[in-house]
Amino acid sequence: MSALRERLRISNLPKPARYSLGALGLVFLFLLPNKWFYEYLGIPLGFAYIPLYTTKNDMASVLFICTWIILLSLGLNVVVGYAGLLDLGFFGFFAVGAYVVALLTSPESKLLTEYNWLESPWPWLVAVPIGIALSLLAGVLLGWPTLRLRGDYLAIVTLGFAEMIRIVAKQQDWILNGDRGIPEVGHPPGSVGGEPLFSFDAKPYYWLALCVIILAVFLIRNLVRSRVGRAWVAIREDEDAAELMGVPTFRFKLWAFAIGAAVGGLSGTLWAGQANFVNSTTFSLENSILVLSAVLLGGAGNIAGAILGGFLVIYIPEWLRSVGDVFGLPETVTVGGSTYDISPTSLRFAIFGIVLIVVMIFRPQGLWPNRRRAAEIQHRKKEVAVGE
Amino acid sequence: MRVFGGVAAAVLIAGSAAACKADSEDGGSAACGLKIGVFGALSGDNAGLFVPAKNGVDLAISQYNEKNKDCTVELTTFDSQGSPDKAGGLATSASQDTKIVAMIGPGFSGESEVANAIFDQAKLPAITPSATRPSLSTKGWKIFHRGVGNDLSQGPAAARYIKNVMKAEKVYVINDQTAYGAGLTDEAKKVFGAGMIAGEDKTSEKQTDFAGTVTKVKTSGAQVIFYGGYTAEASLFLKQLRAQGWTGTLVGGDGINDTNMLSVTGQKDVEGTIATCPCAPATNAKGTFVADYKKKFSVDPAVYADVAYDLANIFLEGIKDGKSTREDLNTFLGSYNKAGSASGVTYKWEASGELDPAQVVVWAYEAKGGAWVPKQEIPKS
Amino acid sequence: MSEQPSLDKPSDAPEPTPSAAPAGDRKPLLEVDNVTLRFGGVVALNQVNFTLYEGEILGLIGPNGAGKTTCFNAMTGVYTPTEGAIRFQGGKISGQQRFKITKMGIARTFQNIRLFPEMTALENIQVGADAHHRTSVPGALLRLPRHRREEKDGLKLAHDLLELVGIGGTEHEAARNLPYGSQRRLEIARALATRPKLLCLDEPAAGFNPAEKQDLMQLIKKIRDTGVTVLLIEHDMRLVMGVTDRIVVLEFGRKIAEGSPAEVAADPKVHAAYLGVPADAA
Amino acid sequence: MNIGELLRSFPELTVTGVTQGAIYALVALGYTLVYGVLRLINFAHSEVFMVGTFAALFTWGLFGLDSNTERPSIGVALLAILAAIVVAAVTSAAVALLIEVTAYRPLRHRNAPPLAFLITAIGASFVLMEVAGSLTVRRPFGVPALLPSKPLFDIGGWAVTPTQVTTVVVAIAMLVGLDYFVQKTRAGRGIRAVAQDPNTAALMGVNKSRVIALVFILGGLMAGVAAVFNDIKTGSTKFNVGFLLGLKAFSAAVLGGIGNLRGAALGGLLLGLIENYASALFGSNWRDFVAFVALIALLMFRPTGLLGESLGRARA
Repeated sequence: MSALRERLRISNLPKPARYSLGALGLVFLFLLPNKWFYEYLGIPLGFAYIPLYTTKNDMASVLFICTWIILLSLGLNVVVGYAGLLDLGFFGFFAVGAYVVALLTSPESKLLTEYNWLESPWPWLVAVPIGIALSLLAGVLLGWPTLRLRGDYLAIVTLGFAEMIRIVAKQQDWILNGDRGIPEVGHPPGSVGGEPLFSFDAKPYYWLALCVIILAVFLIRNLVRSRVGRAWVAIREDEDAAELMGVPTFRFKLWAFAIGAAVGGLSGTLWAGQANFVNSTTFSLENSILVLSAVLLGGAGNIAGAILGGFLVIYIPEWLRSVGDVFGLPETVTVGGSTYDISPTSLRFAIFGIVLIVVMIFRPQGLWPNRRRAAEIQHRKKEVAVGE
Repeated sequence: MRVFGGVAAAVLIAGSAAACKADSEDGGSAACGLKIGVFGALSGDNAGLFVPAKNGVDLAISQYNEKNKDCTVELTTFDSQGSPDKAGGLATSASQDTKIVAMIGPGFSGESEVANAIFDQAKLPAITPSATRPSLSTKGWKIFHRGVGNDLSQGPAAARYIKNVMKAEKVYVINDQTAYGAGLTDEAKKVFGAGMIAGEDKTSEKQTDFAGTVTKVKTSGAQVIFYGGYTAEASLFLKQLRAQGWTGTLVGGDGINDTNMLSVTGQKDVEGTIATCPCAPATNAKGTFVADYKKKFSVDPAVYADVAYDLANIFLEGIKDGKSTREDLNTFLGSYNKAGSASGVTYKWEASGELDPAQVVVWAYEAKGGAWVPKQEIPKS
Repeated sequence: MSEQPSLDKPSDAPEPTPSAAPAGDRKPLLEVDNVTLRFGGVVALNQVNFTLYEGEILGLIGPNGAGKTTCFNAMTGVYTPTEGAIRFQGGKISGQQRFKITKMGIARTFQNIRLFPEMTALENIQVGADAHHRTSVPGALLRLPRHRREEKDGLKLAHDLLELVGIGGTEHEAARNLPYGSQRRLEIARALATRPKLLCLDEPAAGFNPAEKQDLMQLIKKIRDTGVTVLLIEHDMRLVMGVTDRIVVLEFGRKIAEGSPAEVAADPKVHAAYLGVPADAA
Repeated sequence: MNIGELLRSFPELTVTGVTQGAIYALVALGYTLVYGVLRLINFAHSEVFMVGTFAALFTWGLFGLDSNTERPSIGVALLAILAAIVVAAVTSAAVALLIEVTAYRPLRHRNAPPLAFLITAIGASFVLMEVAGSLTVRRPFGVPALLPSKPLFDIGGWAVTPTQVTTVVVAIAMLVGLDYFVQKTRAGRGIRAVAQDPNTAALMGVNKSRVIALVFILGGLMAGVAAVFNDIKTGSTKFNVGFLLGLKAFSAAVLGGIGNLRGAALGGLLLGLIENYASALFGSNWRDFVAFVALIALLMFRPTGLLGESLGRARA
């Protein structure tokens, strides 16, 4: 793919050029949610339409969703992509992070109103580390007994774990308040000219999340390029051989789980800060599956791939909402007296499903795979061996 | 990728030139080309509960446009899939489109928590046809209106019906763990008192197998079930109860007061089932609504379609009256007082956005011969 | 020290072969003590006894299914003996976690190559080198000094080992894409990176041509000369005879002979069991 | 905990549990067959099942039966059920085969990594579910009442309705038939051979593609039959009916030991019972929770499920 080649070429550039290119890229990312930016670029403005700008949904909100999904896929990429542990219930950790923040920062949390554990809501910033820590703990607690299980069994156990969290969250009379949820969740601090910086507008949250992603990428890269990352890949490649080469496999698998969980929890805390309201409907299994598709669509075992995948799984369906506007597609069709809704809005998940299949058929290693992994698959193609 | 570089370069120069703000959002011809938004689950699992409402609005607007060909109103949909985490962005997007002057929705209570806060900032008047969580009217939102009675009116009324009219001795209470279902049963339980409740259980959305609950109901000996929840589950549940030979009566709220309940459960099994509704029985006008709806969408109107139709017509009436801004329409709602043609409810709002309690009449409907037949108004005490 | 088993030497070995170190100053490195291993009803190893001394090259031979690889697996912790014990430098191995056994100083290669196929040659060796590194997640996350030092050391070791096994220049090739022979060598390098006291090679010459075998013999000797004890499972008699100091012969899970290559070659029991098999005859 | 509730309704919970378990088992077989041969979790199997429920509904429509019609005579009812079984089984099998040919086969030809299969499975599942959702306007559809609701017999509280009997009997027949097919026939031997060692099987002249297609068809057939009885049992169907049931059936397959046919049957049965007992003990809202706890606890002690893996060694 040309993007890959381009990347390679960029990495060949001298340092100053690379840094300024990186800086330019960052500025671009920070400008993305602004409508005027697209207009300025002169991208054709049709009937209040800009091709990249999502017309049916607030661009900043879409981008914010992208960012927290990207964080999730970064976390899951550690677990699935690097350590090779199939986790189907990753959204559970997101739920832990989100609920911790909601419980601690909302004045309507049952911790205040019913149990009187807290005197007053805590600030968001204090709740975030607690949320991350508890997600990490949840990862360890889940991993400790289950990481001895082999691949697909691990998958169903993690899936069960996420469902269990959802079922607990669903109980109306329990602390998480079920479907009624917890409103008035705290926001990040900071104000501009007396107005709180973080309120309903998604833009500041997007910028904040962008910074968090940059930090997360930096830290995960440190890990991946160290003994830890090598241990993970070794475990993924051949767990027994890794153990015989002196890799404490269980410990590193647990670490992968814990780190993935912590990043997932972090994503949850950010989201809760913006969402203002947390209830049990968000934590359905579909979301875990969506994040997994993000990782594999982008390219497992590659940070850039996880980011690309996380962006696309949100952006494609959201963008498809706007497509109907652009091309003036019919919304409904009548066949034999019955009317069917064929608007891209309602079919967008079907379209997304087709995209998943097509991408996997033509790029089984994902859109932006790890170079080595891609090479390996090319290699496998040549072999006569029968697929597993 | 080359584009990427170009874009990045352009950004640098862009810095100062942020001035080209959004193009002509002309305020000229006021009441034409305005938009009414519909906000709720249009895809995803809960779409069945809100698509009828969207259709109701769609019908109202197309009828309006038919009569006012020179100055039409446009329908804009916001598909939140019913989930609060998607609601924020869509609400922001709706707020930013200044042509949208009115909103029907959000459909569910959860997303309402998120979206209404944003609408309130944007002063965008919203009437929900279906979110019945009582606390929504206590948040201080000026734009919030509820087109139906909340859980506090319907739950106790249903309970009074079971207790005083049906004179049941034992009732089995079930809710589906949604905000709506749980709210309804919580309020109803207060009326029943502990002695009357033969047992309690909870179902979940998307559940299709109710064997465990059916068994519990049967062994409890209760002849009346109060079900707080929606048709999707209630119809299956009732059907499975009947298949296991249960002969009692199921009582539910407006969540089951739709034709799917009749058709999915089947005439024989559903016969005698009671659904309460904070709406008066059909007027003659309701007849044309059902026929029009069926003509346009090839299906029978389902839950909240009539309410949404009426609510959309209220906004359209305001627009016809020359109320072309959000503020004007919100004021218009404040003083509105008329009966809706499809639902028969008189729409008159309190300052909090709740329907005037005097207008909230709760009626009991009985499933009889393949239709919901009005039985009686439930006494207020 | 004179506590080495008395049964071992005197009766069977009239005079030590020149290449074997004299009995007196040899320290036992690994003792296989009456090890029996059963899988269900099958007895894979039956009361096997032998000792490995520091600095020697011991060949473990026997016909197919004699229990060589099983013995290997017991030594590296893959299996736990049903009876008996395996001691390494006096400490018991059986029941230890496998990565700890590696850390104690036993490294191995595999009969069917088991490299990490998607990792580069360099990274494969680095994984081995990591066995003695102490950096964990916090250190790597924050790039603490110890982490940087260990990375540097590991990288240097990896480069050196690639040179040692003779496949320098393949650093950034994915292991999967290396030619077969290089993969075998890479496996040895990876094992050596764990800084073993004992290196167990499981049929390292399988699929090699005579010239490659010759190179391998040189390599094994070179490794021994760096102070690493070598245990070698091999089918190729010429190679075994040429490189080992002593040989242990297994048949049907029992030890049937032990001694210098010459003694073993002369042993009628070995002839009957093993050399009688025409294909492998020396 | 409500032990009184459990004891009071124990017979009925058991009977309904077994019935539910029979349906789980049939669907679980689809997961287990495909897993046994391809080591692939066929996520789209739930939608194969969903299509079956609509095929059955359609068949009954041809009989002039809908949810409002009176219960037909026993003869007509049995005929309608039989017809629905045939139509649904064939439809489901066709959809399963379609998924295999369009989504999985191209990947196999390219030797894609296992996780790529998982994603196409998810994609196929999205497509089927969303298309069905659009076609049915996401509306539930009632199923005609076919068999009488009066229990066939009632001995000391152990009452069994005709629906339950039919479900269990047909399920057992399908299970036995499948077991026989896999154990005794030539095609079945092919399946076992590929499951055990694909390369050797290929060398021995087993046509792998054909075996894989066969496995998808068999799984589809089972899912189609399960769909008919799920229709009858729950009284309705909807575009997302497969999602939850698929999840449960997959759990059942894992519970029994994925890849193991008898394990799938046992796992389905157990899961059905656990669920029913759990809803009596803790309330229906904890039903799935208990089911997952039981699953996880079991895997702790038997990491490869109750009967262990392997389609090839199905006798184990």
